[in-house]
Amino acid sequence: MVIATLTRPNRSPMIPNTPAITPELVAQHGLKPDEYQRILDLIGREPTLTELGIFSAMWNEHCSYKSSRIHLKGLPTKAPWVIQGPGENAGVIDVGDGIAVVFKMESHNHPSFIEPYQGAATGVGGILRDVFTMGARPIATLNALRFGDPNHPKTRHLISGVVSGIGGYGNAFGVPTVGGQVGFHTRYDGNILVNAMAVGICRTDGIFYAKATGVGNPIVYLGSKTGRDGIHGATMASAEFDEGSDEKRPTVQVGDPFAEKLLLEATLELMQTGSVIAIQDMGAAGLTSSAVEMGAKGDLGVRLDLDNVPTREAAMTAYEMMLSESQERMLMVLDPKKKDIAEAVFRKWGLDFAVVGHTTDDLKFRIWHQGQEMAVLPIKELGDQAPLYDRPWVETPKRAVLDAANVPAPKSLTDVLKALIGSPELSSKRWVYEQYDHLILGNTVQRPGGDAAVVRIEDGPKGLALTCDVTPRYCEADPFEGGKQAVAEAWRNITAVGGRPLAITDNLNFGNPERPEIMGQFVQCLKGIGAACSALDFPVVSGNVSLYNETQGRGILPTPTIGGVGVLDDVAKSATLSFKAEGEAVILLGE
Amino acid sequence: MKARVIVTLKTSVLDPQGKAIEGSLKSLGFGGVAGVRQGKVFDLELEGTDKAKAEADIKAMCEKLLANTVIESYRVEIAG
Amino acid sequence: MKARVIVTLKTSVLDPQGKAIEGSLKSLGFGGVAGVRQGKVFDLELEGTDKAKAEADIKAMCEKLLANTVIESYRVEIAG
Amino acid sequence: MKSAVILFPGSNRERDAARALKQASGTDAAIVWHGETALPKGTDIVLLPGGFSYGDYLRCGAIAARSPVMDAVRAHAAKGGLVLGICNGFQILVESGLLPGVLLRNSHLKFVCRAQHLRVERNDTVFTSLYNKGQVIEVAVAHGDGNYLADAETLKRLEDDGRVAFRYCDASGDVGKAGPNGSINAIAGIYSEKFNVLGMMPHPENLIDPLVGGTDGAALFESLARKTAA
Ligand SMILES: Nc1ncnc2c1ncn2[C@@H]1O[C@H](COP(=O)(O)OP(=O)(O)O)[C@@H](O)[C@H]1O
Repeated sequence: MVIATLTRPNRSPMIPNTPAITPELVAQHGLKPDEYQRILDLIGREPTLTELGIFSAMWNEHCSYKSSRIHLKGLPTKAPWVIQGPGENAGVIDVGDGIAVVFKMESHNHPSFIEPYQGAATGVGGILRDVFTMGARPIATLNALRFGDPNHPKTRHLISGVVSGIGGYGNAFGVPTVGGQVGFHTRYDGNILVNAMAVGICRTDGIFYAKATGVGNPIVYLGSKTGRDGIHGATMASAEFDEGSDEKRPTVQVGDPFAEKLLLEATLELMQTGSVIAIQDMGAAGLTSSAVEMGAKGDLGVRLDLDNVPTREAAMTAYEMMLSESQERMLMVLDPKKKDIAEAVFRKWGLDFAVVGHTTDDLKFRIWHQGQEMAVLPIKELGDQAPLYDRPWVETPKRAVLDAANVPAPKSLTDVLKALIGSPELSSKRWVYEQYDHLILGNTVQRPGGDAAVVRIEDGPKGLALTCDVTPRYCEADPFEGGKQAVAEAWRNITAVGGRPLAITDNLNFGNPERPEIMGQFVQCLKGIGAACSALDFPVVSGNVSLYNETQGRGILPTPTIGGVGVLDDVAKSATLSFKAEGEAVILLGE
Repeated sequence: MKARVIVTLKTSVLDPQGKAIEGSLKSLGFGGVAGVRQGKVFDLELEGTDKAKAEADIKAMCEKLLANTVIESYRVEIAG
Repeated sequence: MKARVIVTLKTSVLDPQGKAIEGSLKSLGFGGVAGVRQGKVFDLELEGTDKAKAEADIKAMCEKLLANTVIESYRVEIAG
Repeated sequence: MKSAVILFPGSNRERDAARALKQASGTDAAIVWHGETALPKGTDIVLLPGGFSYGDYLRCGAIAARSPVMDAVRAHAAKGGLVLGICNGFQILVESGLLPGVLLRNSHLKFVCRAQHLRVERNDTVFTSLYNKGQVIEVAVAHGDGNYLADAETLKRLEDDGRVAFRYCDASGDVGKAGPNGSINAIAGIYSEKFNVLGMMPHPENLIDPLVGGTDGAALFESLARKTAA
């Protein structure tokens, strides 16, 4: 029997930091030969193992958006009410009266397929952190889920694990899960989609950003300890599954909503003390991307001393610490004069607090461990010089328009109706949303089951209308029109409850971008989304891209999930979909 | 036949429950506790008397349902 | 010192989780399962080497926290 | 009315509870940290809020029940002080021995959040004086472990002494139908022997506002406010 020893010195055996960097090692890090050449050109020497790990984390699809970046640039992201567009932990809009709404959607597709409960749970945890790192208290979450054929042997297990994982995390954290989508199609048999969206509110003058300022300021680690969780998880999320992946499954993280709830309260309390200069959530590629981002955004260097990183396991190497994806952690740059106040807040909440480095003026990312410099890299280039691909793409061939005359009329309309309302796609989703606490915080004006959820802001009268939409089969048939339609549906769902649509977040789930047909779907969907957003003055303020959702060469249906946010000036005036009385007129609007 | 399956989290996996219990034991005055990990136990009642078959069956049950081997390990004990 | 505590529901208490697992095992084709009961296991790491003291301590931990003796029984195993 | 809402690490309906108390009484509840050893002077009512104290790890409410502040809560209850435990608060009350029985995992094994009817079993207590006896109210449930169970003897005592506060029922007050969690005798809440401690799984604090689902929960807090008005 093996039992973990929990108190142990953090001394690592010196695993060599400078092994020969073989092509195999490069490939294992998900880097292509030309990408490795780029590294050599950039630093003018062979990287150390830790450095190779850092590059693999920063330059994978997940972090660098290397296949999608140039296309994302085409999206409209501005409007007078947009405070922060894409590029921060989450997008921010102004809804008046000094109130800002912070929101984002993110996928946790691959981990949820491997370990549905924990994969989905940590997905919710990650997106909540994105929102409260910006200073906002989360007031609602939504989720868009896609599963395979209901009769596929794995589907039942996956849906039950994912739904209880989402509930398990959100319910314990204490945020209402007010809406979402559940869909089924055989093309998701081997690649389910778990997209989670979180929405928070704060004062417009109380928003926190990732940009570090000031030289010599302490960099502080907060939250749970670092373990060997998901080392290379970020790389995994960008690698297509193959048949053997059931066997060589990497570790997934276990979520701790309890720790996250403490982290929320401690972080918001800390922000009140005026000691936070910059803050960044440690998501995928944890310590690496959070530290690099804070430094690069502020035109500063960063030095980390890994001996001070709180660890859960013995003998963790620099490489492992830099790549760990342990959950419920954050990195902050603090005002040195207020460090003690900050530390007291964290101790009160029983969380780890450690100064793990400081900002410098040399624009280098330096990693020290046990008296050795394990990595020294140019900090801005780590992000700016990431590979950027304009991948070849082909347009999805237009399908012939079906002639209604050639479609046989159904014998019984009643049977058609029954088949429709009985289909998994359209049937009631009560089984799902009853497992989510959608009433906590006492502001849920419209519960799940309607067009969009309506959540009151504090004591009102203002409220938010929230929805998640996309119809993947439209996107498959005509990516441009499908992308447009998803945005339009979100818009309609918000207006249907009486909301004024303001902005969206998106979660673009596609197959392997190295295949021109898939890249074509991506490009065209994005154009459709952009066209609809421009036409409706409904900008994109945050989002996430999940590519390589493909098993054995078969991709998912193109699924650009749209999360829409609108405002209601008076929630008492929101409209619901039920008929209110007998004898009322029914009016059909539109064509 | 009776059998017991013990499923525990792999050592490298975070065990939030164990951590919370450890903290609580300490604050209840049990100072000498250096670590707690929580796991699950399944007590199975099986038909038949073929021990070897039972063992193979239980292993299959663990792989398919009782444990998620991504994060958990399991051990099977068959009674007498 | 290492110790293991096994907490199980008293036989008189219904165990819906065990029942659900039994059902799933059956639907996975494991026909010979006549019953499943689920319990918890705690693996403790203790300072010190006095086995008798450890045993007494762990008993106290069970009574005070680890088991709810209204519905659960516990068993302590000390390694080595 | 002086009320204290206890904040355990992992509590998450403390704001909802404080809002309901404030709406009913006009005064702000004191938020009391779990590490405190005394309640604010003159506390009339202690409220243990819903949530997942300590992550609900081990057993729901088990770790919170053993935190320092609970000794003060026990002393308060022993002197006849009022204690209301909602959801996780109810679980903490049974784990701390202030109420009998246990709350097991819901019989269908899933967390359940929905609107739920309750029958108010009696209206001669401080908690329910503004309801009618037998009144059917609609509140919310949101829990994974609300399946109340007690041994036969305890159960008989609870029933004989009229200590069942609320039962799950349908809109017509019929308790025959299965409740949301498999509780024995459809029990949704129980009183202590002296009727000064009430534990309940449903959330009256989330139903105090016509805009957010209804106001059937408000009378509970108003009953308390009326009784403890200075
Ligand atoms: N995963 C989910 N989580 C929470 N609520 C959901 C989820 N899936 C569906 N719902 C809710 O169920 C209702 C019906 O969903 P859906 O069939 O997608 O509606 P529509 O097509 O009208 O958007 C909506 O109110 C939606 O928010």
